[in-house]
Amino acid sequence: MTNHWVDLKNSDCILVMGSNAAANHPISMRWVMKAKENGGKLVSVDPRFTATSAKADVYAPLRSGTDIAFLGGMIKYILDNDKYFKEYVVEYTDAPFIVGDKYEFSDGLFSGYDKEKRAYDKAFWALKRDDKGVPERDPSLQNPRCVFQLLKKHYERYTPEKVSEITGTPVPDLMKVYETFAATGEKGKAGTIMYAMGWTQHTVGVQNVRVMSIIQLLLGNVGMAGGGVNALRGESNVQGATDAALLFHILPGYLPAPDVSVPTLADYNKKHTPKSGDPRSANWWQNRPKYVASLLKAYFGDAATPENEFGYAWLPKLDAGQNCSWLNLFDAMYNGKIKGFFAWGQNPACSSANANKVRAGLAKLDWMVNVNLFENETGSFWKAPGMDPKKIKTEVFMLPCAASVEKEGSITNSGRWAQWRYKAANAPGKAKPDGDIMFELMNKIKELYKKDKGKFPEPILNLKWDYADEKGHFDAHKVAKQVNGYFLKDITLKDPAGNDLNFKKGDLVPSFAFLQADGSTSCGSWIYCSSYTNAGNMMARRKKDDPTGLGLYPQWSWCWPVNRRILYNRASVDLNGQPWNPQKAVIKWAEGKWVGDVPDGPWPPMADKEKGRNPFIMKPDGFGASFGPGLNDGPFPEHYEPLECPVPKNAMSAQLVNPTIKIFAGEMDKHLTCDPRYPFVATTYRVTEHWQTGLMTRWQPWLVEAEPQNFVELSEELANMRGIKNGEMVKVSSARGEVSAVAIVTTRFRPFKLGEVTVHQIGLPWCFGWITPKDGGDSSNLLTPNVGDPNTMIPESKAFMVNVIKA
Amino acid sequence: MSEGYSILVDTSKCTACRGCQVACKEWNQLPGVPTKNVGSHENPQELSAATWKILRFSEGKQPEGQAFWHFFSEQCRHCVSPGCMEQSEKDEVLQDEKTGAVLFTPKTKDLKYEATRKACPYDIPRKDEKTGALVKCTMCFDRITNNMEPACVKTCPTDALEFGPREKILDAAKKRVAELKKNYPKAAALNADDVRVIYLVTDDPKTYWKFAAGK
Amino acid sequence: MGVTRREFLVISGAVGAGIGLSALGIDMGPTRAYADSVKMDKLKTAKQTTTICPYCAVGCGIICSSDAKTNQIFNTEGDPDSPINEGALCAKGAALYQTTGSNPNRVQKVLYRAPNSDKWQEKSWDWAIAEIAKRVKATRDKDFIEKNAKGQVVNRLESIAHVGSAALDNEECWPLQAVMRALGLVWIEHQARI
Amino acid sequence: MSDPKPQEAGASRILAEMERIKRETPSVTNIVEAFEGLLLERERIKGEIETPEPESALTTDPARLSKGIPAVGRAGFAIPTSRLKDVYYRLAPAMIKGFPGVRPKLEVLGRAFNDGSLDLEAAIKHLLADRQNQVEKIARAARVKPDIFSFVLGQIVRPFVEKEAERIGPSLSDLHWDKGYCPVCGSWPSLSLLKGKEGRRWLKCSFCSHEWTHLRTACPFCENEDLETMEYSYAEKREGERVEVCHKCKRYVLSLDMRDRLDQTTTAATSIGLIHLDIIAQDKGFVPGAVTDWNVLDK
Repeated sequence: MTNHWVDLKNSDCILVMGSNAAANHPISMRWVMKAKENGGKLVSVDPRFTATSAKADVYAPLRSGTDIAFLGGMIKYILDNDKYFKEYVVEYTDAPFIVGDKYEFSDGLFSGYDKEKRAYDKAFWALKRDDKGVPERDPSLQNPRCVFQLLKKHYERYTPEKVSEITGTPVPDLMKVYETFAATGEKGKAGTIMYAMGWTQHTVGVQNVRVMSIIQLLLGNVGMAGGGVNALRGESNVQGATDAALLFHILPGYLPAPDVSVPTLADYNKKHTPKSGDPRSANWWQNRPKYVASLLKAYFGDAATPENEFGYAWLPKLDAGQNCSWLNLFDAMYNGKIKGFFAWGQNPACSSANANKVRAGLAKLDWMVNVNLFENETGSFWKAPGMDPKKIKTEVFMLPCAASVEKEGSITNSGRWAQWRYKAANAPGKAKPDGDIMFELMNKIKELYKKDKGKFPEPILNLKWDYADEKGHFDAHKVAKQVNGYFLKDITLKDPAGNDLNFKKGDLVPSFAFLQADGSTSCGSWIYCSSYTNAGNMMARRKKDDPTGLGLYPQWSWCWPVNRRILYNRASVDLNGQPWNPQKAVIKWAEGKWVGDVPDGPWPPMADKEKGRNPFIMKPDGFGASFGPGLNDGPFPEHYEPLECPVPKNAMSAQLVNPTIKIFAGEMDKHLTCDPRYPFVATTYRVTEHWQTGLMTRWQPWLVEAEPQNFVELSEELANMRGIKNGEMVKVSSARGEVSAVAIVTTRFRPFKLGEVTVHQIGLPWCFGWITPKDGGDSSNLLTPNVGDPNTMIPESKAFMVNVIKA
Repeated sequence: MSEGYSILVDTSKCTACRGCQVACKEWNQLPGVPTKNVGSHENPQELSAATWKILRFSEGKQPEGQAFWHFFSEQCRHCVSPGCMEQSEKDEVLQDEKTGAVLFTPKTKDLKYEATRKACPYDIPRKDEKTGALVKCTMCFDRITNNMEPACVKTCPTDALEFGPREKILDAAKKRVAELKKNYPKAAALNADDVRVIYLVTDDPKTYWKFAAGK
Repeated sequence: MGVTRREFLVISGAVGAGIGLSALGIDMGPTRAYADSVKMDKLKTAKQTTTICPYCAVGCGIICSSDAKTNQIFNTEGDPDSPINEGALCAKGAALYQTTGSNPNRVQKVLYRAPNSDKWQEKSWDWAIAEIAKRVKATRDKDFIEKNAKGQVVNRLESIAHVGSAALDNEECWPLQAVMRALGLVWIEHQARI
Repeated sequence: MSDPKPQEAGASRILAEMERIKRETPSVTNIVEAFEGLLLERERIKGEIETPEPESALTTDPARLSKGIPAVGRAGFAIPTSRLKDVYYRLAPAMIKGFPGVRPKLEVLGRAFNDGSLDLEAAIKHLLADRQNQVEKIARAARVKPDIFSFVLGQIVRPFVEKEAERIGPSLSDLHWDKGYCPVCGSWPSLSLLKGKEGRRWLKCSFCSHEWTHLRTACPFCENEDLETMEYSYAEKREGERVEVCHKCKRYVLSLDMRDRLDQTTTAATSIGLIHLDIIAQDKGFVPGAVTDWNVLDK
């Protein structure tokens, strides 16, 4: 989230699309309802009429996988009707930038496409720059090659009629949504978006988010209270686990994972440190070398020296273009390339798309370590229905861990607030906190490598591993301090005003502005620097003052980066630093300084020609980007059909599906489009009573009583067609698998009219699994396809094709 | 007789989280029963000795074609003149003077089950097969006589349930109906003069639950 | 200028030092007797701790009460001071205590499933940690890739994979990724990817 | 029978609370009865005080408040001197009836007020300004023990102070205050109340009875937030009545969970029903954060 939960109350219009907040983030509705009480509008766009829709002022249905068409139509509406916030668009976004001559778009393809590689050469999309490297601009927005005009041209085709033919949304419903949301383009108004996996789990997942980001930039909603682009993250600490880089492609703090193209730290810094020729661009990532050196010092401590490039050589290097993400991981496992496996607090046998392939893969392992609170379908895969334990060699270590209230530490919510939690009780029986488990395991591994030399022992032996308290137990405070970072020697630095600041060896670093590239500071994750300082544990703060009245609560817990509660807040003020909306001022330039939220950098407003900085400080040029030349599938979002879709032709172009997706081709990687055997669109979702795969909630009797069994929701029309009565058992099948479910025949799903064609859609939850409850059914992820977004490789679990028949 | 208490159920604020249904079981120590999904999120489907409160889900199309999904947290209405009580000859069914709660005593095993159930305009009474007695919501009699709110009211996260002296609740109902009428002309407080559990609806009561406004 | 805490330390509620109930002529016998009886066998002492809900990422505050003697949680309730949820909780959050030791289904012992076996065996932590460490080392030493096909130095391990965990604390996620990277793993993924 | 007078409505609420306390905690019956007449009369007097015109209502300075400075402070309370004697004579019979231990001294005081040998106005000024030795000097001159004298003065000013706090309180409700002492007068709280559906904690001022919100999990007296060094105790089956202790500053506050008490409309006598918890805490060596009229126990 660029903003945060409480801030929803400040919104004039909340669009809930690609999420179902009332069911899955119930307490967020507290703030949504407050916005409504204050006169704000709630708009729900969803294939199914949900509990959120039931509370909305405006509801519009759309077929799964057609969000770009829907929102592309909104861009056209905004531009055609002059609903955009002109001053903001001209001054703060890339709309005036001139795009290079090689950029073209034709019939669904951007220029630079290589059919063999299924990839683009992004050099074709470069901006025109002057000799200093500063983008050329036309503030009048008239140049036909400026981003604004190209955007207009790109979405010219997205007429309401065309959009309706793709999405199945009746034109009047489309217009109602467009009018309601576009009204926030007025100066002083703010609209926001609440999205979740309904947008990301698509082969156009990133572009779904981008198309909305473009709308938010056009309407001047980014940086504003009650605005922003807000992902509702689904797990209590999925934000923190991402920040900590439990992902193949990054190191903590969103530093790119090293690959063979950067064998040395010098190479790494050269490649990954962006440059800007514009003195008015803050270009924050120019600080990257400081963050990397400090991270390496946190990893390897004293063993990291300038001479050995702080141990950079000890980090694993990916091959060029090697993608080790989820779907590839389980493909490798299925193909027998993975021998050992840690499933640490996760249940991929139910949560992964094409779960049958995952389950088959688990049987090919030599050993698995499963750390969890409850028995689950992953750790016990060998006794699942259809498995013959005698034929499965995989050894499984099931390690019982402590629950959230049985240990101490912080978690980071969707709004980036890192909140500390305390230990309330001991874990039952022999269960242990995860921290202790990993601490003991690594100690043992270090011991083995010390004793019998093994392969490349340096990173193991040199890993700084002093996170125990005096009793030998894992100590969360020690790690929290390491993540924040230390000064490693006495040092004198300057504050922004130029005054000397003296720091002692062992002091905690008060802000990432003080991190160094020479090894004199350590920091486990630069974005968490200032979370735990000499003044104490900022994440444990519980002070309730709210000076802006906007619900920022600056002294409640701590928020990354540097306790900034609303990102890009420099865009919430005009060139003179005065808020676009004085009633809801996030920051304000007054008497030579900023008041309000922590501003995006210390510089004065942009009107100061010398010291002012462009507002989007994380972008090399400093502007909000409608034109995204960095993504794999194009600089503008374009509608493509899901890999499995109900139509033989994309109504927009000759490209049926995203031309850059990776398609697996093994015997368990089937996918079928327009196949008469699988005629219906399907999507998956969650229910209030169960959480994710249900691993925790399926063991709780009252929650199971309320949602006891897998179900499929389908329209009355489809039920009639298939002779299915409400409450009957049905079989839902896809090219990959089959599940049994109870039919819920509902008016909340309606057939979609795509021009002359009628398309039916169904939906199922993915919270069940064979282990419990009895007769609960199995995971709907047995149906979903293992194809991912070309940028993130997040699987397309939200749009695929199935059949439904009476069981 | 004192004015007693009332519960206001504002369906316009309910998001169907089912906290009330779970809280009722928790406080009254009613077991979770094995259920089957029979084509609805409504589970369990029937009031019973183990279930005194059910969140009813009801959906359909408005005449203009727009979908609706109504949530209705069903329970005993604690009528001012209870139909069930008319079946009572001695003191099988009691109406508490102070609170207004309508209570089934163990002696209800002597009542005719079918007739008593029929006499209830809202189809609430159920028979406990083990003891033979009739059972239903007690308005959390043990809680309210100890100065505590009913368990369902206490748990509601969106303040859709409110408990208090009847006069105050009637007043709140009136005010809320007036407010809701601005956007929902059909907004109404169902049978407010006759029941102590007053439901606020924004649509035809039949579209919430077949017995929302009585048989 | 602010007020120092010290200035307020001198202030107390009643004016003056207060007067004893006995001095007023009130018999304290019955109350003391009741206090003694409570102390004898009815006194419970509890600790309050704040936590954050482990389910979705809204980050609702919860207050846990645990008995000082048994160290068991006996009550959880929404934290009224949290600006995020102001004390409200959904059905899952309200049932938090069912994830704790009160739930009989929690796994409480280390379990091991041997190759081709159809059952779990109970094991000790020491055994499990030692055995896992051995397997990690054996697999790593056997499959470690120092150079790729092109002869470039890569120093990575592709035969062990890790998934999880968005349910851990930040202070656990960070060392977990450090361990996995130190071992040379590149298959490191978690819930954010799906 | 209905009584239109607000002071009677207030008094009957206190009476109802006292009945509840006696019912729930019979052991404190004699203490409740000892204070009954006094508390009721104080409430009646408070009800009779005329509310000043709205324009004279105090406006609070948010900047001062944000620095932790109370809106009025004890010395800032306006006490109408002309009525003090009158108030004493209204309260004296109730005290004489309830507190046999100080009966003779009350008679001595009564005479001193009457013949003008004791400057009541000055005594109260010293009292509010915390000039203990001045108060003691006046007491000794009148041949009354200082603790009795202070107790009586406290009873006299209380109706005025509470009335004043009721008037000022609403202007503070939207302003941020995270201190453990009263934002109106700066006194420590005598009671912690959990209220509303969500159970926010309200602290009740031991002097002016103003209530303000405070963190559930922090010690009001020393701002300790270390959860390991605080705990609360209660009698089994009386979970809503607690004594919350801080091991860091060794102080305690009594606490009542009002969420489970629907018809509790006053807390004037509430802490009398919790004296058993005072005893338990004081026996363990904790001291009350604020001294009240009924928490000074035998050593």
